[in-house]
Amino acid sequence: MKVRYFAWMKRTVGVADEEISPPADVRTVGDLVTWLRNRSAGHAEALAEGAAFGAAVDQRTVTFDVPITGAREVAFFPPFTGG
Amino acid sequence: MKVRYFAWMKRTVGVADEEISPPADVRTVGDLVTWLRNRSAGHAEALAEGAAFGAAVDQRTVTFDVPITGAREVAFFPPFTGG
Amino acid sequence: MAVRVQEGDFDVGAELDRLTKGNRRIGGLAVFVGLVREMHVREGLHRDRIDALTLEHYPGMTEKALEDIEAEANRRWPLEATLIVHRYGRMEAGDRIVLVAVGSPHREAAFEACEFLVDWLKTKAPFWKLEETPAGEKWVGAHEGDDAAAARWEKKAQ
Amino acid sequence: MAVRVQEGDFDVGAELDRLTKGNRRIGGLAVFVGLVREMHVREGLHRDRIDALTLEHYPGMTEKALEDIEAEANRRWPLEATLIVHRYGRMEAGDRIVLVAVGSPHREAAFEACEFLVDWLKTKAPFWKLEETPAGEKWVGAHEGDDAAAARWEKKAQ
Repeated sequence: MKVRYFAWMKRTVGVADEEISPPADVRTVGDLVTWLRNRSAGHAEALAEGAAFGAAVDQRTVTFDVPITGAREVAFFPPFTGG
Repeated sequence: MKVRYFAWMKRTVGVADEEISPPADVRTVGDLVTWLRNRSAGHAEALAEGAAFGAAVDQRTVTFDVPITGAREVAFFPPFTGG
Repeated sequence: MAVRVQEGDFDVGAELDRLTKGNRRIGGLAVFVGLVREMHVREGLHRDRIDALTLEHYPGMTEKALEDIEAEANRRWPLEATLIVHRYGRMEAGDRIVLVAVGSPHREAAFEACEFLVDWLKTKAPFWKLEETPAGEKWVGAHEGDDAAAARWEKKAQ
Repeated sequence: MAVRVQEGDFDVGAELDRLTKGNRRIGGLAVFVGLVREMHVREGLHRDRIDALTLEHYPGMTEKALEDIEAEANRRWPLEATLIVHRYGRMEAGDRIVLVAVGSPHREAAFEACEFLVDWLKTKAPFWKLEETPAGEKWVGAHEGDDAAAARWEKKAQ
């Protein structure tokens, strides 16, 4: 599974994307956030509890209770500021 | 004083504009309407009581109680349908 | 601020470029282009298609009325640029009739002022539409919806 | 219906001509052009002028998000033509960022749908603004007003 980071989260994590293989008990986006925090200090900071960020599974915005089973790509990003 | 007619009122009156010299007791736009009705059957029809038309004095929209004293140009027209 | 009444067509891209050029304070540009729409009207047993219309106006008064409307928009909203171009004469379905453009630092003001200008010019500028139907010419009656749309802004003025 | 995400500038006049060409049912075309606005921000003792920004986006998801938003507008209003062109990459003050255009038989629908599209794309399309200030780069925080503007339309959906 590919994880992608955008805007300041990308700078904080230190990579734009990475291939990961989380264990089977990482079922939802929220589970994945918790699991990713242990990968590095940058991950822990970018994905900190209380930080305002959103997620997409296979390029559709989702809430954190959505399962990631079978997903090819999960993305994390700060609130959108386009337009 | 010049009087101008627009849209279907112009066709009904039969002229686009005309020079007039109303008597001194024709003081307001409303007085002028009443006075103009006697000029021809076309005038009477175009300016009939109850017909929906507006007026301008010197190219500004006015209500019928506005005086015409000193006016160079009075215009009558149906409701606007531009845009 | 600019107002133009002309018989010929206008170039939307060129007009907007000219309007915003060199002004770096405009964040949002709201634009309206009014077009001649092909219409079908039922007149007794006939169903007529309207393919063209002629816009009559009151030269002199038209410019004054549009300038008044534009000035009013600039009083109500913090605008950086406003433009009204209105055509008169004969136009066919698909042709452009009117261009209204409003630039402001903020998009909300641009949208509101643009809608205000369109609503007001329909009820306060001396234009009259004469439609060509297969059965002959027909003057367009005032549209009640236009009066209602314009009236919205009267209330806000109080 | 069309959505485009591109690095280069767009030609507003040409885009609008292409959008409405041959469609004689469009009476009103409502357009929004978003521009990079020169801004002044106070950061501690400094007053910085922002002259340029870089728009990052999420290729693939951006197009999907814009198509979803466009489809929603077409469900809510009777529209004849819709177009969203959004740029990414580096832009300077005065540059165009986004074009939203909506054609409808009636101007009210065109205006409403255009405003809806602009509000929604600001909060639902994956773009992030990085501003260049003399003191360095700075990610733009989400604007509360944008959430409020987008929320208007959520209520209307019920």
